[in-house]
Amino acid sequence: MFNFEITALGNMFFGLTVLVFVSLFFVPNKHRSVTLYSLLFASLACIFYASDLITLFIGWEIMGWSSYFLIAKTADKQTLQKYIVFNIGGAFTLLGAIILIYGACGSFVYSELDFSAVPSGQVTAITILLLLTLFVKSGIMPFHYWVVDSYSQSNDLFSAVLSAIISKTGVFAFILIFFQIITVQYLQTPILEVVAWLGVLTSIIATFKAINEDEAKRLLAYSSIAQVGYIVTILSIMGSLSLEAALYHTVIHTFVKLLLFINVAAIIYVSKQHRFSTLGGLLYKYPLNFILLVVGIISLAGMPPLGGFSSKFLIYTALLEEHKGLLLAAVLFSSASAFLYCYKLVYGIYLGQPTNPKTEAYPRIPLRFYVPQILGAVILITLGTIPGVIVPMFNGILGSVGFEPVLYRGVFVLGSDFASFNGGVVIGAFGLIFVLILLFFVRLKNRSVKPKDRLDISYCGEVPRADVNLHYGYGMGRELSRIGLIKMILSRSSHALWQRVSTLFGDLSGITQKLYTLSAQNMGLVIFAFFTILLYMGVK
Amino acid sequence: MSLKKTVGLKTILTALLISFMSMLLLGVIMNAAYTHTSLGYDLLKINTISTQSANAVTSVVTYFRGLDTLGEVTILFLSIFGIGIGIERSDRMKTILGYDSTLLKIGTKVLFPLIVLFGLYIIAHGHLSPGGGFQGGVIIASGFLLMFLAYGDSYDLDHKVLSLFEALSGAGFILVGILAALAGGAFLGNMLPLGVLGKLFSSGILPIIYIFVGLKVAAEITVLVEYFIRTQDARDA
Amino acid sequence: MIGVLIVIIFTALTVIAFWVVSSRDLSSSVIYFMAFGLGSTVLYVLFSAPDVALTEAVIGAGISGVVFLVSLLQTQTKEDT
Amino acid sequence: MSLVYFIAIPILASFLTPFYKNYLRFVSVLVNILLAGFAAFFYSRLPLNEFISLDSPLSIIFILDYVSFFFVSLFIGVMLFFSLYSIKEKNNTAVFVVTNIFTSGALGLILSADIFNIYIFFEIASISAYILTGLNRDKVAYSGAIKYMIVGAVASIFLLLGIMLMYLNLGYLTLSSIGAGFHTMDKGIQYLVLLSLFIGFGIKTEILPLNFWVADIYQATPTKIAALFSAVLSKAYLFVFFHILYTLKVDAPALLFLTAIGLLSFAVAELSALRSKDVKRIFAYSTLGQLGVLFLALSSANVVVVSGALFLILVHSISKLMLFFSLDLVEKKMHSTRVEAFAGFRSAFLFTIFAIGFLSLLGIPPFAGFIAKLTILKGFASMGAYGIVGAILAISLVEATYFFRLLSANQRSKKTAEIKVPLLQKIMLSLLALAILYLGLFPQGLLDFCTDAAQTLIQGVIHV
Amino acid sequence: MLETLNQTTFLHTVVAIGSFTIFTIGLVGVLSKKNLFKIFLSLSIVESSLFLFFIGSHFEVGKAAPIVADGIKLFDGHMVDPVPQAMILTTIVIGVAVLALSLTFVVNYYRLSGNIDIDKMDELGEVQ
Repeated sequence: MFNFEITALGNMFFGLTVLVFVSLFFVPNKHRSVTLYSLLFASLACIFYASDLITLFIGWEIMGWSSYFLIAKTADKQTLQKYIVFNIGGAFTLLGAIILIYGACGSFVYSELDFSAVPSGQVTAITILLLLTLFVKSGIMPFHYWVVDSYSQSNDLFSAVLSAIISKTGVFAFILIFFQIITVQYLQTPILEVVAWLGVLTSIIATFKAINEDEAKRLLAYSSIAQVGYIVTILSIMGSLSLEAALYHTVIHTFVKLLLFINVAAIIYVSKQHRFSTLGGLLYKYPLNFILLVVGIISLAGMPPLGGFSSKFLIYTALLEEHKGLLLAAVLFSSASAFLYCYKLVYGIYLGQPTNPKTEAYPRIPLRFYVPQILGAVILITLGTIPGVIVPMFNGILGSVGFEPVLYRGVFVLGSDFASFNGGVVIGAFGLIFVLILLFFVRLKNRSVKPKDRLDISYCGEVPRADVNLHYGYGMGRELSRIGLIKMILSRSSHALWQRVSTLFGDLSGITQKLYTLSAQNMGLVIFAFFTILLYMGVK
Repeated sequence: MSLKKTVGLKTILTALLISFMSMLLLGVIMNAAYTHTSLGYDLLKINTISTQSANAVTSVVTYFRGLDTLGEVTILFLSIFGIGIGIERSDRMKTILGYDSTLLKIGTKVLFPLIVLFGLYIIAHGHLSPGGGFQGGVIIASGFLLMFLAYGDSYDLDHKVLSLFEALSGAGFILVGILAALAGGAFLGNMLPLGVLGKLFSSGILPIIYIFVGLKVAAEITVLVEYFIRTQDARDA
Repeated sequence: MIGVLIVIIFTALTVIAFWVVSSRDLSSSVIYFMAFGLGSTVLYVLFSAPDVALTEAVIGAGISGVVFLVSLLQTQTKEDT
Repeated sequence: MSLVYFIAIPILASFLTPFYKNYLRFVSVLVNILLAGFAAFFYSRLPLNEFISLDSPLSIIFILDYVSFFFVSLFIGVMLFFSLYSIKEKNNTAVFVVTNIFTSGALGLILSADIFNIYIFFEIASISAYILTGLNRDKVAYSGAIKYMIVGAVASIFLLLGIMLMYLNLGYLTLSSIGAGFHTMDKGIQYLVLLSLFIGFGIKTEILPLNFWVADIYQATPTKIAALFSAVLSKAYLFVFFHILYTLKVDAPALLFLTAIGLLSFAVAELSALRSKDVKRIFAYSTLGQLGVLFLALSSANVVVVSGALFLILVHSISKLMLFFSLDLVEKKMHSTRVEAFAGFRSAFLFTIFAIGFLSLLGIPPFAGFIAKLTILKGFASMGAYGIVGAILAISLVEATYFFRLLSANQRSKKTAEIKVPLLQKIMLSLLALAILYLGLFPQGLLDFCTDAAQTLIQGVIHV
Repeated sequence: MLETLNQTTFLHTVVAIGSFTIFTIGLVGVLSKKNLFKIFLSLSIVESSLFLFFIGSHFEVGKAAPIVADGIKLFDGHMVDPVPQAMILTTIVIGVAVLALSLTFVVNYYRLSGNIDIDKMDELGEVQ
């Protein structure tokens, strides 16, 4: 029943998992649940190295319920209920698809699955079921209902695991099943178009929701929905460059989210505050944390010198090569506006005026918090300078999935023959400019007047009082909602939709439940009525 | 309207439903021809050879379908035991249905042995004349009922003897079956000599089984009647 | 001859059954029930099934009737709603 | 060594109760161990036809083939577990006499191949169930017992009607001769006999329109007995119904109708559990749902699906034993089985047992429930019945909702009482949990046995 | 006319119709009467009607009881089939056993709850 096989695709995802788990091992964690974490790790290994659909499903389910029990240590009842209903629902659609595949091709093992003789109606059914599973796992709208609460309410360490690795299992399954098993020629293109647009829409909506968010972890949750939205969009293009772009972005996103979540976790660990409105001005207290966060922000927004830019660059070139102009415009719009919530994250925690006076009393951040962050920062910087280094690994995966490899021109250069850039040159130029500006500010710094205390800022006649909240920047998203389109996005939420579904089931259960409290006599009446009806139908 | 109050709409509806159902049932049953070949006639043919019992029904009940009777006796034991669980063995049980008229006392003193004798006769002649263990046992029990009615609280049953009696006869029934199986035949098979049809000591194992059954039924129905007549309060959990 | 007897007894049993079900006073419906037992014993004899007749007489009319009567006594319920 | 010892030994043990009034617990354990010995003895001699008393075609026949051996060993195992589990029970030891007879009734239902004999064992099992329902001796227990008796009486009326019409028009009682001659009867009578048997057994196998009384009975009876009801009683009736159905070689539209009924009862049972506030009733609804699935799978006449159903029967019995016995421990401490009480207890051990039970019932890997569900779905897929596959998965999603709501209720609410699980109970419950895990990881041995059993079930009783 | 009354087929129709009318009366009693005693009474009536039907439809004019007494020497065709009688004998005793058990339950229930009406039995269900 359990049979495994080492594949290039499996190696890459498993490598990411090992890196994340090992680095997170150092972070101090109140809920020491070794069994559940090892179960989760085993199930992830089981998913990535499965060689038949049943083993994949077993790993998928065990991951589902082991993370349920991990989240259940801190999350409240509604979140848990949302989490488990969606994840078990996703797992059951996956099981449904597996059973359909078994019905069509008569076996579960990947190598024996041949879709040539399968009627197209059945393939579409399989695709839709699998897409449902992947939408739930990667949090594509409207199935993201559970994502934000679960990520933000689970304990800080586990939300990093959730966002870095577990959301990637959806991507892995997408590549494995649509690229390797069903292969492109049997898939209907209109479905993929819908998937692409759903991905982009999700990222746009999630980005604006993130900007409007006041809590740090919820902001990061929305941002991971948006980033995975990009991956799903670029994957549905089904080209070799787009696959490489998706893989690249997966790697980048894993380490960005690892870095950001642990960074925020460190701040929460020392300040016990979640919301931007109660944080702020921690730059001078935790400078190293600030620098690491900036590295994370730059790659999250996809700005040039760091790794984020290389994956965004690949995504744009892939979209251009496939002539998806409109899609490219949408992706550009959403990743540009992504910068807003990146800045909000930096501003909310480190810049601006410290809101509560106790910032001085915050303890030092334990060194063990820095292990995953430094790992993330190092990888992001190396991928910024030598982006081509992991292209041969991706070409290995492309080959195993049956695509011809992408052009590889040395370690520094990344991109296809259509457009490419040289990582070394870019980081050199940006590095030079950065050093110049830094020198200029250092010169200015020793001539500037040091402020006596928190309130020593007077600006065009305003003299701040102690009770005024000077950290005005935390409410950055407020004025956005004045714009018509964004106001409509922010106000509507999937809560209403899913609430109606659950009340429907509740009322239905109310009715059927009354049946089960019949008196013995009415029960006798039901039995005899049922007998008479069947007798009449039979005798007629 | 008055009709609804006296008979009730629900009763009318149920009456209509059930009569429609019975009409359908009758329709189906009536136009089917009953079969003539059946298990019964085959058993009748071999009854004399295998059991030598004059009463074919008894030979079916105790021999050919002996297991049904075992099941039957278990059911009786089970329901009496179930009743016993429900009622506390408290000693201040008062007889509810007692008449202390001397005429009844004297009459019962005369009648009681006759009834018990008649019951025993019915049990013993199970394989010769109609009736058998069940009927005889209940007749004996009705004798005891008469004693309860006549003597009320003063007539006291010795429960130890009664339950011992019941246990032994039940166990005897099964042990006879097991002995038959050990002696090579099937469970409750007939390993004793069959004797001559019509004699008291004929048809091997049948009378023994019916005697065991009769005694057990007698003991149980007596206990049943005593539970009902004597119990005053149900035990509250 | 036997056919006429059976028809008469069956009609009598039907009427007794109706009384058992419809009579308001419980103890009288139990008495009707015993009568019903007696009637069916006679019928069994007519159907040349003596064993069943004896059983029905002793158990159907006998013990069931006693058990019903005594339960009515123990619960002092008279009227049927 | 005759097959009847399965029936005779427990009954003999209960007849001799006056001799060992206060050692009933140990006697019951001894009896069950003896029965387990018999089962092991007969395992090598499968399949086995045995004639009780005399002249073969005329007397009662007992049949022990693969499928009845499966059920016999399942029931003996459950009863052995029950008697061992409550060996320390000081008060109320009279229950062991009734459970002994309950065992012989259930085993009789499985082994007997004679329609009237099946009716006798039907009555034995039902009457012991009535008594077990009224065991608490309070207002609720008695009202549950009365309801159970009225509905049970209706069921036996239908069964009697079916048997009488069969004897009137066919003249034979043994299943094999009935199976052979059934289609020679007049069409109308065939339909009527099938219908009355279906209603008679349908009430007891708790199928949709006939199972509205079940939740009350589970609520009225003591929790440990409810485990027996759901693990043994309803499975025995289910087996007997399909044993007779396949012997009478029922045609396809009837089986299709049964499949539809099974699916409907699965859906309605799971739906009504959503809003229930009493954990015992929720477990009752879940049993009704699983019986719906079993009914659905057994009536498909496809060997793979039926073998999956047999596997599910075993897994469901084990999981329900675990759940009801742990609920019994909770009820002893919290004095109520409502959801609030269930949310208030603290015991890591019990929580894991509940979690394992729920996960296996939902058919979630790595527990044995998954293998059963997978085999059933694989069978339906190879039959091309994708509608049923979709329906089963959708409804088990509803099932997942209320099971996990119970889990999260316990995990995230304020704890009011700590439960210390005694050592014996702890060992036995973890034995069950290990069994489920083991079956989930290495199911192959049992699955092959289930396939042979499925073949013998579908082919019915062959004319000997 | 008297002759036709003695035919077996006529007898079987009389038995069938007669017993099923009693069956209907008893069943209506079970399903509509509110008093628990009345329900169990009608239940016994229903069972007795089934037994009457079964034994009645096995009887044929001119057939004797399956017992070898002074008159008849041999077990042969012109005896009534003994198996239904054996079955009914057992089911009557089962009927009385079940009846006795149910009556004790009703009595105990009445003593504990003071209610004898089936519709007022509200101890079970979701409500409390």
